This record gives sequence, structure tokens and C-alpha cells, in this order.
Amino acid sequence: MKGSGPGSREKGKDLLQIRNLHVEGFSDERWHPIVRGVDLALKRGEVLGLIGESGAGKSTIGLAAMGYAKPGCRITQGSILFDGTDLLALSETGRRRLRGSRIAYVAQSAAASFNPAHRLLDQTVETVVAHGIASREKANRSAVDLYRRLQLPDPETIGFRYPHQVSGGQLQRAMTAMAMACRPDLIVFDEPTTALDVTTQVEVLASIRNIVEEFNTAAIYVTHDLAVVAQMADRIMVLRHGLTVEEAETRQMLASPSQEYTKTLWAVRKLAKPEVPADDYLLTIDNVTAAYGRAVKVLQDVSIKVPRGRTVAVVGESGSGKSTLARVITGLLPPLSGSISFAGQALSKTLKARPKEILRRIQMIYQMPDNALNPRQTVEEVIARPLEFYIGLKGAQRDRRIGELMHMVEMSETYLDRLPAELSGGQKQRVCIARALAADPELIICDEITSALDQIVQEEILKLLMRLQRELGMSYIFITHDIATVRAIADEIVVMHQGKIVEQGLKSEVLTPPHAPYTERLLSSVPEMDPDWLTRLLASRRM
Amino acid sequence: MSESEYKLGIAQSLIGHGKISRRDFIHLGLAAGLTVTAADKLFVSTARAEPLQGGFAKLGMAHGATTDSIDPAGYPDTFTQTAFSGSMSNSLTEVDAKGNVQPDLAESFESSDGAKTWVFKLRKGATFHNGKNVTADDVVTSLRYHMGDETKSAAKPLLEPVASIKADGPETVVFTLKSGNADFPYIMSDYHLVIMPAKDGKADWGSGVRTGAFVLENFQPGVSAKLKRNPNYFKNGKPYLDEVEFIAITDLAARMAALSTGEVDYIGRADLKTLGMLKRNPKVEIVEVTGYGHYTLPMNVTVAPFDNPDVRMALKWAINRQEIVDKIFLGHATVANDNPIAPAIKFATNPQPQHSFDPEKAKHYLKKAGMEKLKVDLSVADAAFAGAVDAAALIRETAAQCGIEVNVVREAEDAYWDNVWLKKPWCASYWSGRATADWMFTQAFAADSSWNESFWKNPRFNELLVQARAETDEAKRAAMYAEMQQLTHDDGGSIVLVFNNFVSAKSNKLAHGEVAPNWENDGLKMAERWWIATA
Amino acid sequence: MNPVARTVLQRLGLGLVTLFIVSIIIFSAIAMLPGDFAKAMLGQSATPETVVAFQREIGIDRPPVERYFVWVGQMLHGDFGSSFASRTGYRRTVAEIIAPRLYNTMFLASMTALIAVPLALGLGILAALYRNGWFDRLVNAVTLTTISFPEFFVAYMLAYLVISRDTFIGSEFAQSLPHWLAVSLNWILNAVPKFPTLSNVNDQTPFWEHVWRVALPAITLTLVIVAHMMRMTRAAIINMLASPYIDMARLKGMSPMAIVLRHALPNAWAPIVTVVAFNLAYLVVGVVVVEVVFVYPGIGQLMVDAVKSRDVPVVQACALIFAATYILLNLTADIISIATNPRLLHPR
Amino acid sequence: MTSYEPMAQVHRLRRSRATRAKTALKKAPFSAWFGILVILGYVIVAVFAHWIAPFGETQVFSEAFAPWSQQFKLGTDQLGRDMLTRLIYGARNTIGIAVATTLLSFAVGVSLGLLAALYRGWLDQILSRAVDVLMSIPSLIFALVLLSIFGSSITSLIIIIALLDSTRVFRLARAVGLNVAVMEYVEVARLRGEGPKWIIAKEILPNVMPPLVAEFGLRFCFVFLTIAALSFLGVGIQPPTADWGSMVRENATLITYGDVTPLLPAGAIALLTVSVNFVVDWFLHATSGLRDER
Repeated sequence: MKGSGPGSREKGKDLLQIRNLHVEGFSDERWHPIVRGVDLALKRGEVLGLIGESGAGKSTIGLAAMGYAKPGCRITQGSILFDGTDLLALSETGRRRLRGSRIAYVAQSAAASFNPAHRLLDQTVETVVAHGIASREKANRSAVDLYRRLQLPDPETIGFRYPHQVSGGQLQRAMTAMAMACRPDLIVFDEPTTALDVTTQVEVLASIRNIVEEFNTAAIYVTHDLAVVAQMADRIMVLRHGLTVEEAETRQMLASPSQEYTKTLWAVRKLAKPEVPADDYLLTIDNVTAAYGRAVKVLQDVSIKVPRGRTVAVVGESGSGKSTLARVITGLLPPLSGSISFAGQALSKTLKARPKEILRRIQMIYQMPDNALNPRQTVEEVIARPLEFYIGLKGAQRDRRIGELMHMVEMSETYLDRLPAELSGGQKQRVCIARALAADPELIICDEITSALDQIVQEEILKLLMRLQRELGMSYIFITHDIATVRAIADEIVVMHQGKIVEQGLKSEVLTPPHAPYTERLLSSVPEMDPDWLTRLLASRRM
Repeated sequence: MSESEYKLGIAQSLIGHGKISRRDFIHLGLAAGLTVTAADKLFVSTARAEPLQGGFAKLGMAHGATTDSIDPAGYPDTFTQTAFSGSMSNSLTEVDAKGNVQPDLAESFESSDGAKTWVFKLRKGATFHNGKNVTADDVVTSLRYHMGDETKSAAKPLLEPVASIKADGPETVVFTLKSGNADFPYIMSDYHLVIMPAKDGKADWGSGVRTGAFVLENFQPGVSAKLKRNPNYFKNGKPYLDEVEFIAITDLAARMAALSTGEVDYIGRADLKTLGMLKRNPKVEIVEVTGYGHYTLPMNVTVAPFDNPDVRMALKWAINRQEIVDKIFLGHATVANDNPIAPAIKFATNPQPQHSFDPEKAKHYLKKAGMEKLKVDLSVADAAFAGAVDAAALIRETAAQCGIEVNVVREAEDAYWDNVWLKKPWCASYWSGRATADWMFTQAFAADSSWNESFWKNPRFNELLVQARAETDEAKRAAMYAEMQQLTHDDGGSIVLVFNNFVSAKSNKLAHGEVAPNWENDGLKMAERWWIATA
Repeated sequence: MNPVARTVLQRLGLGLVTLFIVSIIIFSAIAMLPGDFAKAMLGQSATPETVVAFQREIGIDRPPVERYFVWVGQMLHGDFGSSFASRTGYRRTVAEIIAPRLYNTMFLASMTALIAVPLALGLGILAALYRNGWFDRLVNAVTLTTISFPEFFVAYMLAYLVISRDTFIGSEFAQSLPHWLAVSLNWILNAVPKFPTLSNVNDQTPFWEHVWRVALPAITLTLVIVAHMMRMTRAAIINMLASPYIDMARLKGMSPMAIVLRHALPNAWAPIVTVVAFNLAYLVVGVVVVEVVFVYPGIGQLMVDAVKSRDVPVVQACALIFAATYILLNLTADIISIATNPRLLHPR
Repeated sequence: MTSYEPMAQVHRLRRSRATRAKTALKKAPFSAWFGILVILGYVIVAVFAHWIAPFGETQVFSEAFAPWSQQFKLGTDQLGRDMLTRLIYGARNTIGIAVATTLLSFAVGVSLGLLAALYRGWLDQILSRAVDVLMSIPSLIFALVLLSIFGSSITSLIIIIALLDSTRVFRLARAVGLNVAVMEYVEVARLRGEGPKWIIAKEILPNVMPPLVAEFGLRFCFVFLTIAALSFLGVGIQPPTADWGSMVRENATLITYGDVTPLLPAGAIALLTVSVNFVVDWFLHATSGLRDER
């Protein structure tokens, strides 16, 4: 790693050598390749970053490094030499003995990967005890030590909590402690910070980097986020469709990617749109306060104005109340107080009280197109329904309009008779957009619509939305946690934190200092493509 | 006489006292020159002749419910009847295996005034289980329990003809009847009319103190009743058994299984279907006796089309009784001839012609009634008698061949007697039979009887019924009863299908004398009459 | 408030309301049945006068609404009332009628549960562990077959096994078989213990004889309920095996047995106990057929008897006991579900 | 697959439902095949009972308990009715009644369950509490009482068992419905202003079909066994209508002596329920999307 800090690491002998790895997965009634001949080598104490879009095979390779294939997958070819032993030649029991003790794993979602039935401490020391490495008391003491090193709060007692009693960032660190419990030679990190908010991500990244350095553990760091991998890895390997695209030292890779594909990956980050000031307001939210049940108020005294034909980006981390805001606007959650007016008219608080015409004019697009599309309806059925329902189109007229909409979202009409399961993530989101457009709306609420997508696809969708706005003049409320997306699409920005608006205004105003303290923290936590960014940030924060 | 023959003779006398085993006896028999079979037969016949004392028997009854009680106003089925009436109590009279009435708790009875007044003398020295002497007061109180407006007793109609009951001294009871009845002592044998101690002028049934052969030890309604021998029983030597347990086994298959595995020594109402297979079991014997009970299909003669005697006749000829005997009762019944008086009963005749399945005759009578086709409903449920529904199915098939469409209506089993019997124009019914012709006719055919199930009011019949009851000349009585039986056969509204047999089964551990036909389970008195066969 | 305590209180309150409604439903249902206790008792020998006298004595000449409220009043004083089978001076309380029956039912239910629940859990866990293997298929096929037979048929078949110890070799069926087969079948049959086919017990039956007597009914019921519980155990565990934390456990090098027992099972308790509770409730309330076949004096047969004879107080009490059993068992299942789920037990 | 070049992707024909079913069937294990064939066989026999049966349903011949012969393939029953004929008509009556009952129970249970899942609130509370009450009454005994009140006609049999059974369907439908009702596509429909009919029929129902179909098979078996048990207690399907439950009961005592007659209808019941269970098992496995380890 970057040679900063006390434990500057020396790289040792070869620890892991993967040669000509082929992995197949079973779906659609047949086996098809996921990894198609990948070579990989890792020395002791070295951190290798695996990067690529979803489906590139990076997680599969990470698991293969443990001699493991997910249920429904199989390793068909190749060799995996770990410290001189071919994992594939070992018996299952032999591989099991290595897992946890010498090769450990840190999963993407710590919340899902911790067993909800057991306390953290029990799970942390489970491998140690099961592999007979240390006594239970000793393991417990060592676990507390690890918690402390990973900067978990109350290291003495946090182990007695259950997973659901601990926050996401803490869980991810606890999982790192669990992986470290046996002092393994190699840890596979599989997107460990992807599910975290940016501000939390910074802390977790720092903890992981420290502990790996401290114990001089080799690591494979799987992620789709270039900026993150730049902070963590000594070397980066870019993967696509199960093949290696290129591999290089981190700095070299960032500075001069050689392959075209790598360059496109790098380019995504640069999309931006000039802001246009407002001239007319479509939606006005006045002093709205909302809560679920009688619990804590999720929205407090929020006022926002959405200009006609412009985009308002609502930015905030999870729990900031930004999605609740969407529910209040659509009428799913009637506010406790405050008022909303749409196109000059007061908007009824409840969904039931709103006339069909108003419903038509406000449409919503969701984060997970998988959940937002009925898996049993074809694309045609999905798009046709609003046409029939709102506008009463039938027969040829309707079919023509469906064709136009498909064209607008840049999809071929041959997709019309497909089910959602037969579409890619980006295509599904396009269908959702087409469905929203079918209603001919004036306002579209986009709730994190790109965060489940790969970066290249994200960019396509954003471009599509911007084009549609230019052509059709709709207003967008764009709810997101991703600053890059905000930069790309927003005219105005609303920063939310814990149910309150921290700062709002034109994009240029909000993004240029001086910031409100929270905005500052949020903006500074966004990783940058500079390998020294994390080190610098930590240094500046320590001051 | 050789020495071995002499020994055999002694041994034979020992059997009666249970002092020699079957095996030892056969050994002796072989020594005396008998074959094994002959010796065994001799053993069994000797054993039968000389009942053994002692032993314990488990008797599986076909009934039993949680609502059972020792109250003689109830006794709805064989469990309570056998366990409480037959084993624990005595009526004034009983009916023997030949069908004759015999004194029981009474010592003697005689009539006067054209059988209008009856005097019963009580047995001397008869005591209740608690040692108290049985007095005429007890008898009067016990019988009055079934009389009057307040009684809930099922036996109330039986005592309807009684005008008054008086105690004449401690040992004599005098009955005055509303009209003469030569068969009155038979009525006194009814299982409801048991004698209980009087307490404060009321019959004390709740204590369970009675006069019978057994004393109640433990009773769990719907499950079992355990009784112990009454050492002070007034009948000498009886009962033979020390202890009996009655077990309620209402499920037929379970009952058969229990006997097969030896968990009970006797079961009432054996399964006819598997009787043949049960017989193969060498440890089991079938006990079968033709009873007075009969299955009927009463037609309401006040309602069309049954008000037409020719229609009734057509139906009587449209039924294949033999098939019903063969298929429903698997031969364990006797074809009846629309005459409710069982052949074993005094004065029984067989009126001619014998009604059988004859489509031609049926069609003939139908035509005579002015009909080509007939459609009637037959209301049945197995609550009437087991097999009623199947029998109806058979009748439907045979009647169809006579141009009669019988629509079988399945009625609910619950409340069948309440909702169907005496309510529906044509239904199924069962009579457990009565010991005398008069009794039977009076209850089920007399014009004024509330149980006149066919609402048949034949003037000649009713006239004869009253005359015959008081007639003491046997020959004249016989002639009158013959004419009455012919009337029910020709004109009556009840189709009497079959007389049933009481079919039960026992393990060869139990022995008995001749079995009484008046009720099931040896006239309900099996506990008193039966004994353990081998030691 | 503690979530367990809160659930218990809430559910007990609801349970009381449920019981109240059940009592109304049952009372009206019995009132709607044709006939009444007096008519049912007197049967064919009823005359109008005796029926009226009978009705007056047991009080069913009063209007139903009045009778219901009298009954509720008694219940509120903890008095289950008297059976209609009572007579003046000879009171048979519902409690004394039901108590031995309830004991018997609980006895049979507990004995069956003691066999069936561990068996079902064990088989379910093993089937999940060796899923899709021959053991799994075998257990699946066998249990599926046992639940596919009507339970009275299973009961009769078991009784037949016992009876045929003695009679098989002489039967036509045996004679139609080849001799060697008949002989070996007979040998196998003779290995079957001579269980009693008659399970009649009373309050004087000693404990171990009671156990012995209910062997066949317990085995029948075990065959009937094991499949359901076993399949749910298997399904719940396999369902959990798809969770990310199971993948994690595998990657931690845990053995398949440890994964199933330590990682899958603790999270699968909720659906399993729900099904176990359902089946235990069935053991208490649904075994009337088995009681009939083996002549076992349980509460199911009592209730059927009481319905037949229209003995309303007994029917009411039985129905309330059944409903209470159902409610309590479900409550227990919920409590166990909460207790095995730290999210519910230790809210944040 | 990524949508890196969405427009350029090779057009793949969407497979129709029929072809999907075909491929699924091809992969079905032996037990499922066996089950499907048996069920088909039963259905054919049930539908064409009138033509297949050698004699009339209630036709009586002179010989009762006739042995197996050329004329009476499986002998005759206690009244001399042809056993084979009774079995065939039994298939029609028993299966017909069970199917009708199960369908009715699902119609009631699913519609109410999904309504409760969609609307929650007081409707859900009332329905759920009512179901709690009904479920806390032992269903066999309750059915017994209700059948005594309304008479043991086939119509009342179907309605009563269906209503009592629909409580369990309601619970399942409500539970799976709740999972679907929170999905965003349902929210989309509500935001669009769709009424409950559309939401239930078009948005929720198609997505809860797999568990419901599987449950249908299980409930069918259960209904089947319930009818058999009621027949055993004497209030089920009434003679002379042929039905397997009462056929077993009528001849139950024969079992004790190793006679196979009662085994035939019991075997017929068991074979059908086993087959249905096999198919349900496979169906659940195929639709759960859950992949066991290799």
C-alpha cells in the first residue's frame, strides 16, 4: 500500500496463484460461463483490487480464491494454488479447514451476513473455536482487542449485542474483526462498503486499511467503485464478461489506462449539466412535517419549491427523510402539518382524495426496477395500462403510442412481449421511465433511480432523462445520495439531514464553498480518484 | 366299572367345582378308553351342566354414552340395560329362555276379576345390597316412579293401564288394572321396572342400591362399569362370577378386534360380515338366538297413497325380503310376513299367503288401486336400525321392477325418532319386540296407542284386542290372536320385513345355558346366568 | 414493556374475546340442531308428556337467550354448570365429567408429542442436511404416504398388525401367498409387540398400564402428524440455507452439520414451532376418529357424544377447552418465536 | 448481462408459457411424472365414469361379497353391487366434491385474504379475528354440528367444509398477499389510482399463484381426508352415492381379517393424495427458485 503510516508493508512470497480459472453458472436451464480463463497472482501482504461492472465475474473470482463456488455455480477448469496447495485438489473437508482460519471473507452486506440469532462476539470467535485455534476465553479477549483496533465503540461490550442492535458501519467493521479473528493469510473483501453511506464509508475504509496493514494480511478487494479501490489496492485488475481487461499497479492504472473499456469506466465521472435558474414554480411544499405512526418525525418543517421544467436534486444519506418526502408528495403519507400546492392548486393530502387527472400529472420512478415492475406483466402490458387508464387509448392508437414511448426510451419494440426477468437492469429502468412518460406527466419523482445500476448504465439513463426533459419540459425531483449524480443532472439542490433541510439553492451555490457543516462533511466524504485522497482526508480531519 | 371309568366319574364331578383342568380331565379320559375329542366333549358338556363358581369376565357392549346413568327412567340401550337392570337389579318377574314368565323378586302372582286385579307376593328374605329387606312399599314406590304427570320415564306408557298399586302388608302388592290383561306379569318383567329402596316416600335410584346379583363398584359413563358379586343374593348359588366389567365399545371393528385379541370375553352385536372369519378362531364361539325384535317400514294409512289398502299390498309384494335377510343381515335374521308376532311367542301364527317378492302381484294390486305407476318417498336413516339405508337401496331396486319408484330420502340420524318416525308418511322403524302378542299389539297397533306407527285403526282388530286381553280360555284366545295377525298381514300399515337374530360372540372361556330370546345378552341377564368354563 | 409480556397480555385479552364468541357460536349451533336433550334421551320411547316433564327438570323449557346468560353468569363464577344428565339429588357437574376425559386426552397428546416432535425435528434436520439425497427422498416418500391415508385406515391397519400376529397364518390371504413368504411375514408379525387394540382406561388404570394401552393410538397419531412437522422443519431450514449468513458460515469453514444446527435452525424456529403448535392443537382437538377406533375415552368423543345427546353444558365446556387449547398453543408458539428471535426479544 | 449496447442486443424470442411448461415437465423428476399421470388417470376415470363403469352406480346383483371374477372384476360389495363400478363412480363423486369444495374454499379464502392484505386496517382486523375464532373451534366437530343442522346433502357438505377450510386459505393468502402488497409495483398501481379489483386481480394474484397452487393441492388432499373422516363418523356423503370414505368405513371390519376389499378405496384415496403431494412438491421446488447445493 501507499507506504504511509508506521507499518509500511513489505511484500513477501507468492501466496495465491490462480491459473486459467473457468467458472460456470446455471440459469435458463443451462450452464453458461461466468469466468472464462482468468489468471491471478497475489503475494503475502499485497492488496489486489478487482474492479468491473456487475456480471464481470469479480465476486466469483473472489470466492474462487477460497476454493468456493456459490450454489448454482461450478468451477470447471483451472487451478487455485494457495500457499502451495491446490484448493481444487483438496477434499471439501480440507478446504473447509482452510476457510475462516487461513482465508477469510468479508461480505458486502454485513447486516445480511451476520446470523441474526447470535451475538456478535459468538460469531466473531466461532471460527477460532471451531478450528481449535484458541480457547474460548482467549478468543473472546482477542476479539475485544480487534474491536478496539477497528475503532468500534465500547469494544468491551459491543460483542454482546445482536447484529440488529448495531449500525451498518459498525457491523461491517465487526465483520472485518470476524475475518481477522484467526489471523488469516488472505482476506477476500467483497464490496464491503457499497451498502454504506459515504460518510460512514470513509470511516470503514480507514479501519480496514489500518488493520490489514497492521497484520500484514494479503487481501483481494472486490468493488465496482474506482475511487474506493484506488484508496485500498496496491494493484488493480479490471474485469469484464469474465475476462481480464488489464492489470496494473494502482497509480499507473489511474494515470494511464491502456484499454478502451477502462477508459470508458474512467470517463463516467465527468458527466455534468449547466444549471438553468428557475422562472416558474410547478410544485410548492410549505412547512411540511410528517411521521410514521406516532414515532419520531421523519420530516420537520420542510419547504421546497420545484421550478417548471427543471430538476431539483434532494441529497442526503439514509434516514435523512428524502424518500419520505417523495411519499408525502405522492400522497402515500399524508403530512401532519404543512401544505403542498401543485400548478397553483392545493394538493389533497391523501391519495384517495386526489382526482385521476392530478395523479396522472405526477409520476414516480423507483430505485429498484425489479420491485417496481410486476414480474408477471410484459413490457407492453406495463406501458399500455396508463395509456388505457388515463388517456383511454385503445387498439391501434394505443399500439402506436407504445411504439413512440419505446422509441423515446431508446428501446426496440421487439422487447414488448418480454417479461421483466428477461431484461437487464438498465432496460427495466427504461421501461419504468416509459411507463411514467405514458401518463404524459408534468412532474416525475425519481427516487434513487440510478443507484442500483452500473456506472455506464447510470450515465445512459441520466442522459436519457436530461434529453427527455429538454424535449418534453417536465420537472424532476431527483432523490439521491450520490454527489456525482447531483452534479450531472441538478439545477437546484436540497441537502437534507435527519429530516431537516440543511441547505438549498442553485447547484453552483450549494456546491461551492462555503458550505454548511453537514454539506461540507458529505462532500468531502465522496471518494476521489486520487490514491492519496483517503490519507489526506484523514489527516485533514484529524486536525 | 373299571377303575379308570370310576376315576373319570369322580373327575366329572370335580369339573363342576372347577377342581380339575381340561388337560387333566382329557388324560383321565384317555386312560378310560375315550378319544381326545370325546373326552373334551364330555368335559365341556359336564362343565356346562355344572356351572363353576368364581372368575372375572370382561363384557364388551355395543353401546355406552357419557349421558348414561343408573336411573331406570332411562336405560336407552344395551349397556345400561345389561349392566344396571339385568345385572344389578330385579323386576318382579322375568322371562325365561323358553319365553315363559317366571317370578323373580316376586315369589308368586295370581289374577282375579277377569285379569283385572293382580296380586304379587314378594320373595321372603330378599334384601337390598345394603341389607334392608325388600318390602311391598319399596315395590309400590319403585313402580310409581314411572307413573304420573311428573315422570320422565320411558316406561310410563307401559304402566298406563294400571289404575292403582297398593301394598297389602309388607309382602303383598295389589295391582288394579283399567281393564283385564292376562299377560300383565309379562309387563312386570320390563327392564325399567326394577325395584329400588324407598326413601322418604321416593324411589332412591341414585344410591345404586338394588336387589340384584351384582353390586355396583365403579361406573364411568360411556366407558365402563365394574360390578362385584352380591354375596347375599336371594337366588341360591347365583351369580357364578365374582366380578364383571362392562366395557362400552361402540365401534364395530374395535369390538371385533377386542374379542379376537382376547381383551374382552364377550361382545354384543357381532359384525355379521366377518362372522365367518371370526368363527375360524378356535378360541371364539358365536352365540345366536332368534329374538322378538323386528324391523318395520310403517306407512301412514291416513295419508295418500297409503290410505289405499291395495297400494299397501302392492308395496308388500314389491320387496325382496329374502334378499334383505341375505344381504343386510347376511342370513342372521328370519323373513317376516307383515306380522309383528315372532314365531317363538305364544299364539304366533303365520298368516297366508307368505308375502314375497312378486312383481306380477305387485303390479296387479297397483292396477287394482287404479294406478299404472307409483312414486313414493321412503325416509330412512341407520338410526332406525343398522342397515336401514342399505335395505332401502335394495327396495328401490326391486320396487322399480314393479313400476314403483321409491325415492330413498336419507334422514339425519340425530333426532330421527323425533323428526321422522310418526311424522313422515313412510319410514323405517325398529321394535325390540314384546314377550306377548297382546303387549306388542297394544303398543304398536292399537288405535289409541301413541306409538301406533302406521295410524292404523281397524275396528275389528281393536275389538278383538280388548276381548283377547281379558279372555282366559286359551283356545279362544289363540283363535282371536290368529285373526288379528291375519288382519295386520292383509290390511295393516306396517311392512314387517324381518325378525332379527341377536348375534353375539364370546371367548370359549365363558359358558352358559340356554340363551333367552326376549332381550339381547341372554335377556340382559348374562352376568347372572353365565360362568367361567375352564379353570 | 417487555415484548413477551406485552404479547402475552394482548393475546390473552384477545383470547378471552375469542372464547366468548366461540361460546355464542356453539350455543347457537346447538340450539339450531333438531331435537333437544330430552328427546334425544327418550328416543323412540318418548311421549309428549314425558318430554315436557324432562325438559322442565333440566330447564330447557326456558328461552335460549335466557339459558345462555344464566350459563355465562355461572361461568363468570368459575362454575362450568351441570350436565343435563344430572337428576334431582344426583348432580353430575360438567367439571367432573370432563376432568378424567381431559386427563386422558392430554395423556395421549403428550405421549404422542413426546414421540412425534423429536422424531419430526430429527428427521427434518437430517433431511435438510442430506437434502435431495436418498435419505431425504425416502423420508419424504414415506411421510407423504402416511399422511395420505385416512387416519381411521391407519388405525385399523395397526390394529390388524396386532391381531394378525395370531390369525395371519390361518387366513385366506396367507394361504394364497407362497409358503415361504407367508411364513416370513408371520415371523415379522410376531415381532410386533402385542399392543392392546382396546385403549379403554379409567381413573383406576395405573400409569404404566395407561402408557401401554395408548400405544396404538399414539403410534397412529404420530404417523399422522410427523409428516407435516418434519416437512416444515426441512423446508424452514432449507429456506434459511439461502440466506447470505449461511453463505458466510460456509465461508467461515463451518461443517454442514454445524451450519444446519447452529446457523439455520435457530432462525427457523418460528415457522417450525407454529406448525408444531398447530399439530399439538390437533392432538388435543382433532383425534375423535382415533378415539372411536381404539375406544379411548378422550374429550373428542365426549364432545361428539354430547352433541348427539344435545348436552349443551358439556358441549360448551368442551368447545371452550378446545378453543383455549388452540389459543394457548398458538400463544406459546408466538412466545417461542419471539424468544428465538433476538430482533423481537431485544429491540434496538 | 449488461446493457452496454442495449439496442444492439440480439433479439431473443420470449418463450411462451406452454413451452416453459414443457421444459419444466421435461426436467420433472420421476415422482412428479408419476403423480401427474396418476392424477390424469383419475380425472379421466372421474369424468368418463358413466362410460367406463361396467354397471350402474346402484345396480344390485344377487350375489353379495362375490369374489373377483370375469363378470365382477373386483367382486361385489355387501349389497351385491359391482365393486369396480362403485370405485369408478366413487372417483367421480369423491373427487368432484373435493374439487368443488377446494375451489369454493379458495375463492372465498383468497379473495378475502388478499383484500385484507391490501387494505390492512379494520377490514384485516375483523377478518383475521373472525378467522381466529373459526379456527379455534375444532373443524371436524364443528362440521359435524353444522352438517346435523343443515343436513348431509352434498351441497351443504361442500359449502360447510369449504367455509371451514377457507380460514386456512385466508391465512396463507393474506400472508403471501402482504409480501406482495408492499411491492413497489403495487404502489405504482395505487398511485395510478387503480381500484382494488384491478390491484388484486392483475397485480397481486398473478404473483401469489405458486404458493396458492401448491396449497391448493395440499388443501385438496386435506378436504379429501376430511370428507373421508366425516363419512367415517356417518355424516359425509350419503349412500347410495358411492364414495371412497364410506366404502372404507362400511368394510372396515374386514381389514381385521386381512380381506383386501376395504384396501381398494383406501388405496385409491392414498394413491391420489400421494400423487397430488408429489406434484405439489415438485411444483414448489420448481417455482421457489431456491437452488439447493449440488
